[in-house]
Amino acid sequence: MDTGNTAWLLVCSALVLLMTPGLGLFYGGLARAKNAAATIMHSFMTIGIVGVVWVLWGYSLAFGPDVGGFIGDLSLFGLAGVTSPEDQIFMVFQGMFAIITPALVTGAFAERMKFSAFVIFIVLWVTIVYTPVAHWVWAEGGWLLELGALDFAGGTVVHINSGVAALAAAIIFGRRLGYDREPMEPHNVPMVVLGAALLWFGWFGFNAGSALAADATAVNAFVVTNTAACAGVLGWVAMSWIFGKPSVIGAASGAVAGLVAITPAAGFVGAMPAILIGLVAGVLCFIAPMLLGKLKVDDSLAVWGVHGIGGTWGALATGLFVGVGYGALAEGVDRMTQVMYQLIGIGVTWVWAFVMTAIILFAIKATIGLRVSDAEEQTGLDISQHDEPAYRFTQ
Amino acid sequence: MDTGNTAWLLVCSALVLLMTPGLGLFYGGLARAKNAAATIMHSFMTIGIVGVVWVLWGYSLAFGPDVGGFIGDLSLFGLAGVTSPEDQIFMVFQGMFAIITPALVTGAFAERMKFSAFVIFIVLWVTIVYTPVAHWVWAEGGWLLELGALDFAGGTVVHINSGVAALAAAIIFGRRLGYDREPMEPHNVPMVVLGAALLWFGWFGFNAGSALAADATAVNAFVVTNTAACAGVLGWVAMSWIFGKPSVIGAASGAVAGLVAITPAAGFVGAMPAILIGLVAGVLCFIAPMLLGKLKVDDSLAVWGVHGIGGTWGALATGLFVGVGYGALAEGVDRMTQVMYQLIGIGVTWVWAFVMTAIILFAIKATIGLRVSDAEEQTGLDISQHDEPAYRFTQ
Amino acid sequence: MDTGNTAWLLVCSALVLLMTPGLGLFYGGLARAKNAAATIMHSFMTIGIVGVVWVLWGYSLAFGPDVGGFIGDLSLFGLAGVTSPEDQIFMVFQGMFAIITPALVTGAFAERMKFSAFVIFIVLWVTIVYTPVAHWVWAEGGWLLELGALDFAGGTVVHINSGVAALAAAIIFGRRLGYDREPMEPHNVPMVVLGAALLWFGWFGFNAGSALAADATAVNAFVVTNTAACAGVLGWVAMSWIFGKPSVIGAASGAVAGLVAITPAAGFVGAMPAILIGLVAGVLCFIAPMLLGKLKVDDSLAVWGVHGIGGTWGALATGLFVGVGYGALAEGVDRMTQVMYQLIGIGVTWVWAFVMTAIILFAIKATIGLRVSDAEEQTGLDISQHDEPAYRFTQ
Amino acid sequence: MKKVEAIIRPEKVTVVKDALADAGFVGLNVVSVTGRGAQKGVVHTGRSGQHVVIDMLAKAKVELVVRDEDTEQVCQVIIDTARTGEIGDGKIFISTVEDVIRVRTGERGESAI
Amino acid sequence: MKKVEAIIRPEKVTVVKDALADAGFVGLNVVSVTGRGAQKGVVHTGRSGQHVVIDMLAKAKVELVVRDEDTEQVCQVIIDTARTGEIGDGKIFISTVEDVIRVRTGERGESAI
Amino acid sequence: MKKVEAIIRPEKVTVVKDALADAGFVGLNVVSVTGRGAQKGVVHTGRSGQHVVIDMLAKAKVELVVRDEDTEQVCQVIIDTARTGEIGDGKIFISTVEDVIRVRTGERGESAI
Ligand SMILES: Nc1ncnc2c1ncn2[C@@H]1O[C@H](COP(=O)(O)OP(=O)(O)O)[C@@H](O)[C@H]1O
Ligand SMILES: Nc1ncnc2c1ncn2[C@@H]1O[C@H](COP(=O)(O)OP(=O)(O)O)[C@@H](O)[C@H]1O
Ligand SMILES: Nc1ncnc2c1ncn2[C@@H]1O[C@H](COP(=O)(O)OP(=O)(O)O)[C@@H](O)[C@H]1O
Repeated sequence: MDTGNTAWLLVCSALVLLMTPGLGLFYGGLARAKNAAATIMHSFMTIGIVGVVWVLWGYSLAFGPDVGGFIGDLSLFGLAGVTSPEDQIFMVFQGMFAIITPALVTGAFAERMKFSAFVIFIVLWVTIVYTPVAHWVWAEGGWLLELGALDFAGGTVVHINSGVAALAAAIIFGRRLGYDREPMEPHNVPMVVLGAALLWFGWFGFNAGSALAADATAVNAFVVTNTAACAGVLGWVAMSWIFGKPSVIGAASGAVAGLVAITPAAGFVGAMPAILIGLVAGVLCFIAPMLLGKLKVDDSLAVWGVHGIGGTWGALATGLFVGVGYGALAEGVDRMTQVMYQLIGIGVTWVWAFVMTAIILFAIKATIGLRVSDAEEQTGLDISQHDEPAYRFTQ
Repeated sequence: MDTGNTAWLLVCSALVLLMTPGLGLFYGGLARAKNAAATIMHSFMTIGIVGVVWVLWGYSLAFGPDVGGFIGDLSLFGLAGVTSPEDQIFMVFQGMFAIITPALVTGAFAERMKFSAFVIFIVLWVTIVYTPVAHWVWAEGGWLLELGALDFAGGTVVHINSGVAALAAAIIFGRRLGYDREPMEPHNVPMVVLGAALLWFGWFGFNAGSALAADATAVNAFVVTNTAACAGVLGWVAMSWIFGKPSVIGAASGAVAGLVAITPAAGFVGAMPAILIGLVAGVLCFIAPMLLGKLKVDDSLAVWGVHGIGGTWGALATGLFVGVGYGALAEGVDRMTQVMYQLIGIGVTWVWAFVMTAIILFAIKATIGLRVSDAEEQTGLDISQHDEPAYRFTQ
Repeated sequence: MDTGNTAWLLVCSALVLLMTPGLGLFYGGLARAKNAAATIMHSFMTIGIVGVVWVLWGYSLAFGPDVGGFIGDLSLFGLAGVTSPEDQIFMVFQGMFAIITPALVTGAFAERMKFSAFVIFIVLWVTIVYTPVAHWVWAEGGWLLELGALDFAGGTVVHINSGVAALAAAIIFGRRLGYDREPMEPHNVPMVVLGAALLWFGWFGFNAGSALAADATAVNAFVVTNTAACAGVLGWVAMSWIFGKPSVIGAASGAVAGLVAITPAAGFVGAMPAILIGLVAGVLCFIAPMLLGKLKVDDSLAVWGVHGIGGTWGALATGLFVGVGYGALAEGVDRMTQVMYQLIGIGVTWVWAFVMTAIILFAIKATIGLRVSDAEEQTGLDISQHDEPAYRFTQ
Repeated sequence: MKKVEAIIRPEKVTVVKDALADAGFVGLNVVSVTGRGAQKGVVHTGRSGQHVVIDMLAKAKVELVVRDEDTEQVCQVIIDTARTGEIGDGKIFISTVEDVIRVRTGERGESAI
Repeated sequence: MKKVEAIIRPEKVTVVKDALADAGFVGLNVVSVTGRGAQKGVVHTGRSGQHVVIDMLAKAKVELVVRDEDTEQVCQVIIDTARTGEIGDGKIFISTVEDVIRVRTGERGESAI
Repeated sequence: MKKVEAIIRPEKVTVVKDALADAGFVGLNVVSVTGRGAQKGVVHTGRSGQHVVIDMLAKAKVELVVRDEDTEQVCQVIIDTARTGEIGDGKIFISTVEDVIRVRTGERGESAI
């Protein structure tokens, strides 16, 4: 095995792992102080849970021998037969994607979910919702791959999937107490920016690592990833400025929006389209949550707006711009057809993520329940769920 | 020199360097606000001190030409003759290990040590306690290496060594004022989680880098490191849940426990044993500090419980599971013998670390003294030692 | 293209990118709480702005076909023709340097600059001030390169350039309200240390990456970078101890000072000179801001003291120590001549940075103005410029 | 005029302040305090194993100055909204304020409230 | 002796305390509070789209105990320095303090102020 | 009933509150304040070189309401435990409280303390 590629993929895996605590800080800073620790816990705990689930059955379901183009079988349970370094690297790299995707969803029900319900949700969601989509898009024989839909680093699998799941969750959970009456402003702006910075840093591994080698495609993915992130910052900050004052949270959110949108396109477009993709993402992801707000749907940390809409825009843009500046349309596929393929991928993922997530949540709601009591919610999840206030400055 | 291996080891060295500030944040968040800056300073200052000591005489003592299997000579003083890139990389990579080990110890006397005494302690400890053990285990001719004791990435050298030193320190320093009367709860949970995340991220360099090449062993080490960390999270959180509520600090601590335990085994076991090693570590490292608490020994930040006990379990587990899923027992060594070798390594390190640390601390106590005055301790070390409160939110 | 080198340079680019948010946290922690978010925004926004400017025209001006040894032409506008992976990597790696340099300047006018003016300043400064100097020193045909001045990783281009620009800014902006009357102490020490740690971590990419390959020079650069940083910590802490108490902020600042000073020398000296370079930097950069303070010039976050003076010392030291322990004087160049070349590089950069920055700032001052109103300054920039207090702990 | 100082559970601040506004008492201040009372606090086990009784708990102090005749009503509103019946509900302290000045206008006395 | 409690805009604390010192009133305390008053607060749009009225704004409470005869002057100094004329300038409350003790010396009464 | 407000050094809070509990005065509140007094503060050199006098220092305000007859004892306990003899020990202010209500029960007067 080539040492350069090995070094590269191991580093990328480490970078993607770092994204999830980064996400925890990003979300934690956006939450109110009384829920800060609990919100971070959602991300951190997801690492622990999915990290184990993945090596036990998750990897096998996603990348085990194909069953009807729909899912893998269980023959790789417990990594049986996953012994070659190549397989192991691919397994652990993919595992990091499986970890962050459910963690992204947690932003939708932040500040009101019962911890026990959360644990069950993560196990079910990654198993039932995530692994099939990962199989469709990336596994040999996966039907979306066969179809010809392009998703370089996870626009559908990771972002649309989590973003739409977040929409379902926001609707099913209902609004936080005091929504539209009390301020629910981010409690720690530096923490939000730090989280966004770690996400950006890790995203190089996420996108450039998806080339699965230290090659020209990795280099291009790296360049467009950074460019789109920068453009996303400009887009969101500009919007916030138009609607009020240039927002710091907006700069951080815009970077994430740009990164989300470039994810499926990173291996297929050059830097100029990347600027456009990022800019538009910054604008769309600023508007989307406001519209959702008008419908009084409480997607606490704007997961649908950023990942659902940003991911959808990115998947579409991949079809629109593939080959511009880098890459090329597949043999004998014209742009219209490609865009069609992209729309199919988008549509199917939307429906799948929404329906399956709803089923899981209703099941949990019917059994142990999803939300904490009103008193617990008012006290804050840090104390009520974990007995650990995030901060104790006077002691 | 192979560019892939060079790139890999340089990156790993950078990752391990990052672990020490990460540790500072982990410890700093666990401390009370009035000692937060001082606690972080312990880790950061250790980087500065050991970083210089290492290039001057530390590396030579640890890896210079062997003297009786016990220690290196001073012929490499000031890196004399350490000119080849291979030697330089190995030197700097090892230097990062020498930096974090004494930093780990500082958690035992947090919130009450005099800064001047701290500086002297670090210089003496890394020179007298650390370099010999590093020599025994990793240097050509080191007697534990010759014996056949396995320690892939530092279970004995780093974790048992620092953890047991911490035990000695906790006993000799005595309890913090108000121990058992005042709450001494972590003052900043997000900071603790951030610290744990940086430790986890850096640990990939620590363990996978210890393969000293971007090869199959590095890949395996990477996989089991991540798996054990995840299992550690589950183990500790489960325990905290049984004894109360699922703890966020516990999730962070559990990750560290799992990482500690897998350290000596990372190159010798597969993913399934890694889950077991991590889970058990999470449980043991939760219980150990409570027992120590019963004895009213104040190991402020539970260094002995996590690194001493976790490291001991890991070293033992290495013997128990070597060859399961990865690696193999050495030619003509049966498992019993291997376990015996491991126990010898463990036992010797325990005695060495405890006795030598005690001698150093008593010497300092007898001369300039170890603890700050009661008034200084009540005021907090940030103000009394550094004239810098960690936070000034109203200014 | 060699996979090892590709992996290495991509990782280094990611590391350097991470430095700028790290700088934001470093600066943000040094600022007062009411300006924390705005100060971090300066760094984060700079990433967004320069990231786009660079791919559009910045790279072309700096590294496009040489025009009279002074600047590049615009033939690479929009990365036209920058298609080979080699070119793309170099472009993105250099882009990260272009991002952090103006971000460094922002520390000089922290806590009082109008955000709109800030945005314009960044665009102008990176275009007019940065790209030419980068061309002189690093581009084929650049006159300082031709001359023979040595600057391994950016002592002149990045540090003297930003540090002297900071001096001009501090003078032109004038003092903050209440300077010399109110305390303006760092509001968050852990954040400062975290920022310094991320800078240190990223600096490995900055310096070792400047070898542009994973080779012996990269290894040496890595070793001396770490050594100088450690020595810088010792130098500054010692000084703060002599003048009062050992400072935690001082440890963090000392690390940065050491890193700044070793930057131009990293490929030309060994570890022993590195200790000296770092130690002296720690001392000089402690004294310099105090002297500036005596002149009542308010360089808010000591940018001139650390980067201007530290960078100057480093550039000079490069001439003094080149070849000691590593590297060698160029064919037929004796040390005096080399020192002379270094002084020319230093002098020219000082004049250029000071004059050009002054012109830009006066232009902005004459048009939209530089400073916020007194009321806005008293309220703090977080609220007055961004409507986002950095912290909301009681909500 | 009277100053009403109510020490209540932090999580009750929102309901109390909203109820007061509905009752026509808009002006008020809230200060975060740590308090000790009959509610002896909870036993914690620190991560390093020690058991401690945390006797100081986070409370909020709601302060407002009102006309003498409004005092009773204000107290009633607070009691109705802040009570849980559990130990730790807190206390209300009533004292006299001699004069009130509105900084903006310099008005004094009741009209300045 | 009187206790003067002034609730003012946080950004005014520095000028107020300096003016008080110049007028010879050195001893004082400042507490950060969140306050609600006629100034009905600002409307914010949260990142997740909802619009909210933030009615509690950050204020600072400056407290000092002074001799009866100094009360008027102290209030005047505060009004002069803290006023902006905009709603939200705050209030001053004056009440009686029966006794003051200087912890260090045990002195009582006015001499302890 | 009297309200005793003691401004003391933050590091003294623990000893003071424990001593009060031992003396039978359990109920109390602590607020963190920044205070200025004869203790003129310390000179700092900022990292960017300027020298400043920090006149506002962190203090803690311990507040408790007690029966009139207990006032002296409470003050004595505070003085004994909070005094260092150095400037900056702080002050105790005593004022009258007209009524106390226990939110939980609605009890009034001394029995509610
Ligand atoms: N004598 C007192 N003076 C000042 N504050 C008090 C006093 N007694 C109680 N408090 C405050 O009231 C809070 C609740 O009192 P506690 O006795 O615990 O509950 P309850 O009032 O329901 O009996 C305490 O946490 C403290 O903040
Ligand atoms: N009745 C009151 N009791 C206590 N504090 C009050 C009262 N009314 C106002 N305040 C305080 O004064 C501040 C300013 O009052 P506000 O009515 O907004 O402005 P103005 O005093 O200029 O009319 C409020 O934020 C609140 O902190
Ligand atoms: N007139 C006053 N009103 C309110 N608080 C005061 C007053 N004078 C002093 N204080 C508080 O008491 C603290 C200590 O007072 P100081 O004069 O410094 O020490 P000492 O009381 O020992 O002379 C001050 O920091 C301030 O918080």
